[in-house]
Amino acid sequence: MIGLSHYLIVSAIIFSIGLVGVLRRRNLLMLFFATEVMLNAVNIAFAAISHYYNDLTGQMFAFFIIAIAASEVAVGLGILIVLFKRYGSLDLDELSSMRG
Amino acid sequence: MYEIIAFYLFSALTIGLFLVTVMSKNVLYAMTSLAAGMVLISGFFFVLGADFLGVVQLIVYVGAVMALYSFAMMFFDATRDIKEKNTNSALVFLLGGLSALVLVLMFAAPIHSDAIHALYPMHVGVGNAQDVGIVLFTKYLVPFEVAAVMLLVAMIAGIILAGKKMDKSLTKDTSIDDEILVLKDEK
Amino acid sequence: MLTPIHVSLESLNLLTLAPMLIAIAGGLTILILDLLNDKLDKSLYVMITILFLFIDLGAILGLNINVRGFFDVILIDGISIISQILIIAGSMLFIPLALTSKRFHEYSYPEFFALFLFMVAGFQFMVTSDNLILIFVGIETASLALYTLIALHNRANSYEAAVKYFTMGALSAAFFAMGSAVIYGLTGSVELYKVAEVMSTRLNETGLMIAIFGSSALLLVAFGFKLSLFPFHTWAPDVYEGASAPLAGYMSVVPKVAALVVSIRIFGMYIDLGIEWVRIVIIALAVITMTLSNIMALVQQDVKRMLAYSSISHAGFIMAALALDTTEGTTSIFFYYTLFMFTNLGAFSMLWISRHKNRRFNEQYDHPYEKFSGFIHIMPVGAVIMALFMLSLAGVPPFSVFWGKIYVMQAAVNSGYIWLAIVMGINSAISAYYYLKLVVYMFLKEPVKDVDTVYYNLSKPLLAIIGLATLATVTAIFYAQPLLSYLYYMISASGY
Amino acid sequence: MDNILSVLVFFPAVAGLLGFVVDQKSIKAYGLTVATIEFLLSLWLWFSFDMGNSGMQFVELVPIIPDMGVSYYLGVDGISLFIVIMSTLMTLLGMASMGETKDIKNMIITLLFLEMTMVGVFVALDAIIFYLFWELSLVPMLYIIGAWGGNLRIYASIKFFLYTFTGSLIMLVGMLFVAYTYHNLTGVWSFAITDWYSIVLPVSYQMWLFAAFFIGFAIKVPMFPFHTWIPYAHGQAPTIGSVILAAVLLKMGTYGFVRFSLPMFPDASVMAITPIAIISIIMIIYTAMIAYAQKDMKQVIAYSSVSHMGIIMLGLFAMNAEGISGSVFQMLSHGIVSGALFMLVGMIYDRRHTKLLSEFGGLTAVMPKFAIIFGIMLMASVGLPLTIGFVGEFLVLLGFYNVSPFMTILAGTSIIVGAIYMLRVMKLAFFGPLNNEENKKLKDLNARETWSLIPLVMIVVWLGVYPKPVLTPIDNSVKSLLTFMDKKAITQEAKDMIRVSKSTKEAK
Amino acid sequence: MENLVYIALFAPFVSSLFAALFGMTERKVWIGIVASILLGISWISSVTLAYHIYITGEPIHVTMMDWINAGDIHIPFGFVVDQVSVTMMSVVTTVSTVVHIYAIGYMDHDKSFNRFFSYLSAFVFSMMILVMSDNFAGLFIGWEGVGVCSWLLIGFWYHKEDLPREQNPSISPSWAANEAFIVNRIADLGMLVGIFVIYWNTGTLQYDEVFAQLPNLSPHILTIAAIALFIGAMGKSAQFPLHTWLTDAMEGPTPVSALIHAATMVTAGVFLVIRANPLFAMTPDVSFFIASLGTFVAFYAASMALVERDLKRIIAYSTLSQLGYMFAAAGLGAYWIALFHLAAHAFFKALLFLGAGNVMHAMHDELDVFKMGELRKKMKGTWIYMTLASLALGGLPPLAGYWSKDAIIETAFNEHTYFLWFILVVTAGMTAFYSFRQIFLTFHGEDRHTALGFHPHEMYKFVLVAMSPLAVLAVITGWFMKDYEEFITELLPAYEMSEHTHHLTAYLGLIVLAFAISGIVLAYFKYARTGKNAFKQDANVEQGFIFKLLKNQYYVPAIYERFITEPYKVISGILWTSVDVKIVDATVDGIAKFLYTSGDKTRSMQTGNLSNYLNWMAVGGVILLVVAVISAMIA
Repeated sequence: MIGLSHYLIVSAIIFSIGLVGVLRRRNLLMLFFATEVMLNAVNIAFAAISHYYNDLTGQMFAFFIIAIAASEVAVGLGILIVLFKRYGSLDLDELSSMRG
Repeated sequence: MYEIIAFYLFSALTIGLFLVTVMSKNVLYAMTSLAAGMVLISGFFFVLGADFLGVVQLIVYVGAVMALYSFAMMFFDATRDIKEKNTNSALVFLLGGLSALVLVLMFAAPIHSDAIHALYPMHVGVGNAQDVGIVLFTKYLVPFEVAAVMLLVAMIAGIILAGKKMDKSLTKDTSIDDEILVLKDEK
Repeated sequence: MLTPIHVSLESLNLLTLAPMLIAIAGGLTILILDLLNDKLDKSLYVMITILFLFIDLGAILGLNINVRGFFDVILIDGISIISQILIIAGSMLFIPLALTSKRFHEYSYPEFFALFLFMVAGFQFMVTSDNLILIFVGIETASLALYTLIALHNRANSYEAAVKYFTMGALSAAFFAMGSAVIYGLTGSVELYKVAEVMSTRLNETGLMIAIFGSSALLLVAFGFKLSLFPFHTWAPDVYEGASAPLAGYMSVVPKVAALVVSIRIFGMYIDLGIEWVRIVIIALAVITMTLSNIMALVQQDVKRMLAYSSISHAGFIMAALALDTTEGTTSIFFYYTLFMFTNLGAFSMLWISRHKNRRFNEQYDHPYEKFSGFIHIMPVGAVIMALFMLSLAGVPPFSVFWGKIYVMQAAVNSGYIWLAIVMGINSAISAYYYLKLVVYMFLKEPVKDVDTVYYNLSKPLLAIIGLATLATVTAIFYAQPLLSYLYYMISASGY
Repeated sequence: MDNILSVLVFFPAVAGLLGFVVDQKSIKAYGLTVATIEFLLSLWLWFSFDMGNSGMQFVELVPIIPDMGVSYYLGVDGISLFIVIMSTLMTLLGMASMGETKDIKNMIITLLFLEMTMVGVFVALDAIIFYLFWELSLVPMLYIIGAWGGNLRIYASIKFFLYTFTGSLIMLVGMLFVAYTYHNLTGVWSFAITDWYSIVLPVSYQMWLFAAFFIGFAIKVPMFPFHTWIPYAHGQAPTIGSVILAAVLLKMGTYGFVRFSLPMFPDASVMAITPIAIISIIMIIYTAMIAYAQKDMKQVIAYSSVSHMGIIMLGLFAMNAEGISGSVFQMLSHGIVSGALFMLVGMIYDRRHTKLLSEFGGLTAVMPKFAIIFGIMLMASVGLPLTIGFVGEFLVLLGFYNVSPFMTILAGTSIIVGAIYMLRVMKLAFFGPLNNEENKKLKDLNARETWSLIPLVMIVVWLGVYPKPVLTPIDNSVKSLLTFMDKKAITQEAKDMIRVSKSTKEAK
Repeated sequence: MENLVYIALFAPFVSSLFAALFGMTERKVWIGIVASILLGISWISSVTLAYHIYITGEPIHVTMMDWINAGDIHIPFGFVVDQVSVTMMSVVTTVSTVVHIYAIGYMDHDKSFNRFFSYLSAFVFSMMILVMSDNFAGLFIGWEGVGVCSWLLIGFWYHKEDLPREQNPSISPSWAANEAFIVNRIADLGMLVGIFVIYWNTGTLQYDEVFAQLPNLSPHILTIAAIALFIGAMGKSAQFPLHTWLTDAMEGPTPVSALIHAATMVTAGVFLVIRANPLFAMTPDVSFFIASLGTFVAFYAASMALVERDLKRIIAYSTLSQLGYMFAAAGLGAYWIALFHLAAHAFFKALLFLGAGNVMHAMHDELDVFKMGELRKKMKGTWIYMTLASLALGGLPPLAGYWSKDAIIETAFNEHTYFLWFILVVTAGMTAFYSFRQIFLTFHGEDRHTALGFHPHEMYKFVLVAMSPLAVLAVITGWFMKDYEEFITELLPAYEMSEHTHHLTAYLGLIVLAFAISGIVLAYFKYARTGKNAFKQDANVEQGFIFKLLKNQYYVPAIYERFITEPYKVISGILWTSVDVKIVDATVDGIAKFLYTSGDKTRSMQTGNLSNYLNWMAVGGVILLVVAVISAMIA
C-alpha cells in the first residue's frame, strides 16, 4: 500500500530538486521556476496529509499556496521587467553593485 | 493497485520533469517541463481525492502562471540557451542531497497518527468541491479575502512596475548650489 | 448531505477585523481617488494615509484583549494589540517623510500609498492570528507590497535590492510552507493553540522528534530570513542600501516587529513544549548575528549600510530576548523596539534629508562617512541630533535605546543567562565604535573641501518627524515607566 | 535648600544649554561665572554639611521607573563631598587657566556639561543614575580630546571612549545581576545603592560581581594592564581635558570601588586584597619607570597619574580606616596636584608648542614663577610632608602596612621612583644652562595663569599642614563604612581582615 | 617659655618667607641682615631655653595643633624641648646664625642672593622641626624638609651644565641635588617603615608613649623597627652604602656645605639614634651593627680623604668619617658622647668649611689644593681658623675634638670591641694626616697659585669676625664635657667607663695622641716643606692600585652608575617601548584590530551576488536541519 510517507518522501525529493534549482540557477527567470517547484512540492505534502487525516485544512493551505505562488509570479515578473529594462539581462551575476 | 501504479508513475514523471526544469539550459524546455510537472501534480491531487485542488492547480498554474511565464520569456527574449556559470555545483548538489536526505528522514518518521481527529473532516458522499467550499467560506473566509487583497497588490505591483512611468526617474534633485549658479548666471 | 451552517454574527466578533479592514479601505480609497482625478498631489495621499492609520489606531485601541474572532482565525491578545500599535505608530512616523522638499519617484504614484496601506494591513493580519494560513497570506501580502515599494524608488540599486529581497523571500516562503506542512502532518492542524495541544500529546512518541525538530528548523529558516538572523541576513544590508532611507528605517522596525510577533507565537510554543533545542539554536543564532553584523558594521564606509548592519545587530539582540521566553523577555522585545523605533527612524531620516541624487563623495555609496565630515560646522543642530541618535543606538544613557538595552539584559540576567548579558554588553561596546565613527566624522573632522555638502531635502514635516524622534530619544527616561507598565500588563495578561 | 544636590548637578547643564545663546566673545566670562557659582554652591554644600553625621546627607529620592527599580536618588557623605568640591574647583580653575582656544564657545558648553556628569557621578546613589552619568561623562570628554587635541586626537579619543565603555558595560551586567538578586531576596526591584547594601550575598556571587565591577572601575582608574588608553588620552588632550581627566574622571573609578565594591562585597574585597595589591604595586613601580623613560613632559605626568592611582587603589584595600581615609584624601590630593601639573605643562605648551623635554632646559632662568609653582607641585606630587601629597600617601602606606609589610615596602618605593622621574623632569626642563634660543625669550606666567594656579598652591599647602577639616568627615564616613563591612562580612577571614577603628568600637 | 619655643622655631620660618618675598628681585644686602637677625633671635631663644632646661631640668612640651587624625592615628604638631633637643637647637642655631652672617659676605656677588637666604632659613626651620618634634611623624616632616632644602641648596646654581665625571666627579649641581634627594628618599622609605612598625605595634607615634610601651614588644618587632629607623638614619647621615651623595653635595655653595653637609643635617641620623635610644638600647645586635658600620665608615671615608685633591671634598670625607665616629659611639651605647661629639664636630667642621669657603672665594672657586700653597701670608685669619679647626678635628688637646673623640675611642675599648678600637685609633691618625695635608697644601709649602694666575685676597673683615664664635667654640667646647655630661644624662643614659678602662685612660689617650701627632708630622714632611723638598706629585704612587682605588672612591659611584642608574634607565626604556607599547597596548589594539580585520574578512561573505546569498541561506537551512535531526536522534 501507498502510505502517507510515500507521498511525503516524493514531496521531500521534489522540494530538494527545487532547492537545487534555486541554488544553481543564474538566470532569474529560471530561478523563479525553481521556487514554483518548491511550492508545488509542499502542495503535494499538504494534499497527502489532508487525504490521510481526512481533514480539509491541508487542502485549504495548498489552495492558498497556489494563490500566493500566482501573486508572487506577478510581482516577481514585474520586478524582472524593470530590472531587465535597466540592466538588459537577467543574469544575477551582474547584480552585485551593492556588496561588502 | 491502481493507486500504486498511479503513484509511482506520477512520482517518476514529476521528479523527472522537475529535474529537467532545474537542469535544462534551455528556457523553453525548462518551462515546458515545469508545466508538464504541474499537470502531473494535479494528477496527484486527483489521486488523493482533492479534486477541487486539482482543478485549481490546472487552471491557475498551467493556465495563468505558465501563460505569464511564457509572455515573460518572450519579453526577455530568452528562448536561446542560457549560459550559466556554475562555480560551485558540488556544493549545490551536496546541499540538495543533504536536504533531501534530511527531509526524507523526517518524513520517514511515523508522522501519521490515528489519534488525530480531523478538525474539518471530509464528509462521506459529499463532493470535494462542496466540502472545500464550506470550509473556505466559513473558517477561511478571512484568509480568502486577504488573498484577494494580496492578488490586488500583486496586480497593482505588476502594473506599475511594468508600466512606462518607471522608464525614467521622476526624482528631481538639483542641488541648491546649482540653482545658485543658475541665478548668478541670470544676473 | 451537508447540514446548513448557522453562524451568529456576534460569534464572529467582526470588530476584531476592523483595524485591518480600515487599512484596506484606505488603500482602496486612494486607488479610487486616483481614478477620479490623477492630478492630485502626494501631500493629499500622505494625509489620507495618516488619517486612515489614525482611525486604524483608534480601532486597535478599542479592542478588547484576549478575544478571538471569525471562527477563531483572528486572535486579539496583548502582543497583537501592542504590536499593531507599534506598526501603526511606525507607519505614521514613516509616511510623512514623503513630504520632502524635493520630488522623488515613488511618491508620484498614488499606488505607493495604497500599497503601503495594504502592506500595513498585511502586517496587522500577521500579528492578529495564530493560524498559519492567515499568517502566511498576511506575510505575503505585506512582503509583495514591500518589494514593490522598494523597487519604486526607481534606481538601479533599488531594483537590485528588490530582486534580492524578492528571491530570498520566495525561498523563505517555501521553507515556511514546508515547515507548516510538517506541523500539519504532526498535528493535523495549522492553528497554533491546537498544534500545541496535539503536539504535547505526541512528544513522547518514538521517532517523532526528528519531525518536530525539523519543523522548527524549517520555520526558523523562514523567520530567520524575516528577522535577518545569520546566515539568512545577507539580503538585509543590500536591501537597506538599495531602498530609500526612510523605507530602510521603516524596514528595520515594522516588518521585524510583525515577524517577531509571529516568532513569539511559534517558537514560544516550541519552547513552552519543552523543546530546549529551539531556545539554544535561537540564542546561538542571535549571538552570532549580533556579533558578526557588528564586526561587519565596523568596516563599512557607508553610513546607511552601517545602519543596516546595526539594525541586524539590534535584531539579534532582540532575538536573544525572544529565546528567553519569559514575560520580561517578551516585554523587553516590545520595549526595545518602541525605543529603538524612534531613534532608528530618526537616524534614517537624517540620512534622508541629506539625500543626493548624484554621488558627490564616493562612486559606490550614497552616504559615505566623508559626507558627514565637519557636519557640526555646516549644520550644528543637525549634527547634534544625529549624534544623539548615534549615542542612543550605542546605548549611552539616558537616551532611549539604553533603557531598552538594560531591560533586555536584565531579562537575560533574570533568566540566568548572565553570559548572554555579557555578550550583549561586549557587543554594545563593539557597536559603539561604528556609531562613534560617525560622531567623530561629524564633530572632529573638517568638512571635505571643494564638495559642498548641502542638506536641502529638509522640509517642515520632516523637521517635525525628526524633532519628535529626538524628543522621544532624549526623554525616554520619563516615559519609560508608563510604557513599560503598559507593555508588561498587556503581555502578562495574554499569558506570554 | 533640600534639593541642593539637584541644583548642583543640573545647574551647569542648564547653564550650558543657555550658553548657546551667549556671544562667542563673552562666553568665557559666562563660563567662569557659571563655574564660580557652581563652586560656591558646592562650598555651601560643605558648610551646610553635618560633619558629625557619617551617613548620607541631602538625600533626594524620586522614583523614575519603578518597574525597573530605577529612581532618581542623590546624596553625599564625607567621601563624596570633597570629590564634588574638587570637581567644581578644578573645572573652575581649568576654565580660568584656559588660554586662546578655538571654538571656545563649544569648549565652554562642553565643559559645563562635563561638570554636570562629574558631579552627577559622585552624588548618585542609584546604580543606574550613577551609570548614566558615568557613561555620559565620556561624551564631552570624547569631544574635548577629539576636537581640541593633538595629531592623534581621534585615535586617542575613540580609544578612551571605547575602552571605558566596554568596561562599564560589563559592570552594567554586574549591576543588573545585583538588582536581580535583590529582587529575588526582597521581591522588589531596586537599583538604590543603599538598598543593595542591605543584602548579604553569598561569597561566590560576591566574587563574580566583584570581578564585573572591577573591570568597569579598573579601566577607568586605570589599573594595569588596562592603563594604555591614558597616555594617549593625556598626550593628545588639550590642557583642560587633561586637567579634568586626571583630576576628576580617574577618581570615578576609585570612587566606584569605595561606593560599590567595598560595602557590597566585603568578603570578595578581602579576598581581592592580594591580587589588587599586586596590580597596584605593578602600577606604582612599572608606570613610574615608564614615566622615567618618557621624552614628553606631559606623558611623564600622565604615567605618574597611573602610578599615583596605584597608591590610591592600595589604600582602598587596606581594610582599615587609616588606609581608606588616606586613599580618599589621596584622590583629592592627586586631583589637585596632577591637575595643577597638567595646567603647568599646558602653559609651557602654549608658549613653545612642544612638550618635549629635550626642547627645554634652564627654564628657571626665564620663568622663575613658573619654576617655583612647578617645584611646589612636584614636591606635592612626590609626597613631601606638609604638602597635600604626603597626608594621603602616608596614611595609605601606613594603613596597608597592617595588611602586608612586604608589599608596603614595595609600594613604598613610590616615594623613590616618584622622586626619580619627577626630579628628572625638573632637571631636564628647569635646570641646566639655557641653551635653546627659542627658550630665551619665553615670558613668565601672566596674571591669569598665576591666579589660576595660586589657589591650587594654597590648597596644596593648606591641606598639607591642616588636613583636618577635610580628613575628619572623610574619616567619619570611612569608619562607618568599615563598621558596616565588618558587620556584613560572612567569612571569618573577612571579619578578621576588616579593621574597625578603636574609636568606633568605643563609641559602641 | 612656650613662647620662646615658638620663637625659636618660627623665627627662621619668618626669615625664610621674608626672603622669599624678594626671591625674584635684585640682590639686597639688608635681606641677609634681616635673616641673620631673625636667626639670631632664634639662637637667643634656643640658648635661653637651654639655660632654662639646665636650671630646672624640666622639659618643655607644647602641642600646637592637630595634624593628621584618621582611623586611630592622631598626629599633632607637638614640640618637646628637653636636654637632647635643646642641645641640637643650640648647635643648629649657633652654626646657622654664623653661616647666615658669613653668607652675606660669601654670596655678595651672586644675583640669587635673596633666594639663597630664603632657602637657608627654610632649612633651619626644617631642622628645628626635626629636632624639636615630639613624635616620629613630626621628625619625618623635618627629615623630609631638610632633604628638600638640601636639594634646593645643592642645586642652587642650577644653571651649570652637566659635565662628564672625569671633569667633575659630581657632574653638576642639579645632578648632585637629585642624587642627594633620591638617595635620601631610599633611606626615608626605611624610616617610614620604621614609623609604620612602631604605629601598628604601639598605636601611637609620640616618643614618650612609644618608649613607654617598648618593653611590651617582642624582640623581633624591636629589631625590625630599629633596623628600619637606622636605614633612615643611614641615608641622612650618609653612611655606607648611601654615602656617595655627600661628597657630590659639595656642588652647593660653601655656606651650605658648612651648615647642612657638615654641622647639622647630616647629623640628623645620629640624632635619630640618640633620640630613639631606648629602642636601640633594647636591640644590642642592631646597635653593634651600627657601631661596626660607623667604625667602618670612619676608616673608609678617611682613606678616601688621603688622596683627594678637592678642598671641599676632603672636608666632606672627614665629615663622613666623623659621622662614623658618632655612630660608633651611639651604637656602643654612649649616646651622650655621640651627642657631644656631634656638637663639637658641628663647630669645628663648620669653621673648617667656612674657612674653605674663604679660600674658594679668594681662589675664584678653584678647589684643587695642588694649585694653592703658601696662602698663609695672604689669608692670615683664615689660616688661623682652619688650622684651629684642623687641630680640633685631628684631636689635639685641649681642643674640642680631642675630648669628644677620645671619649669615643675609649668607649670602644671599654666595650671590649678592641678591633673597633684599633680601627678608630688608626683612623684618628689618618684624620690628623689628611687634615694637615690639606692645611699644608693650601697654606704652606710652595706658592703654586701665582703661576696659575690667581691673586688671592683675604675675606671681608666682618665675615672673619662672624666666624670667631665658631673658632672659640671649637676650642673651648671640650672643657665643659663634665658639665655637659651632668646636664645631658638627666635624659640620656649615663655611660660609665669600667674600672679597668679607667685605669688605662691616660695610656689610651696617649696612644691616640701619638697617632694623631705622627699623622701631622708625616703630613708636614710630605707637604709643608719648600724648596727642593717641596711636594711633587709622584706618578708612581698615582698609578698604584690603592691610589686609584681611593681616588675613585673604591669605584662605588661607578658601580652605582653601572649597576643601578644605567640599568634603571635601560629597563625603563624597555618597559616603555617594548612592554607597555608593544605588549600591553598592542594587545588592546590587537583586539580592536582583530575585530576590525575579522569584520573585513566576514564582509567578504557579503559578495553582493544573489546566488551566493541563496547559498548562504540554503547552507544555513540545511545545517539547521541536519543539526535538528542529529540532536533529535540524540534526544
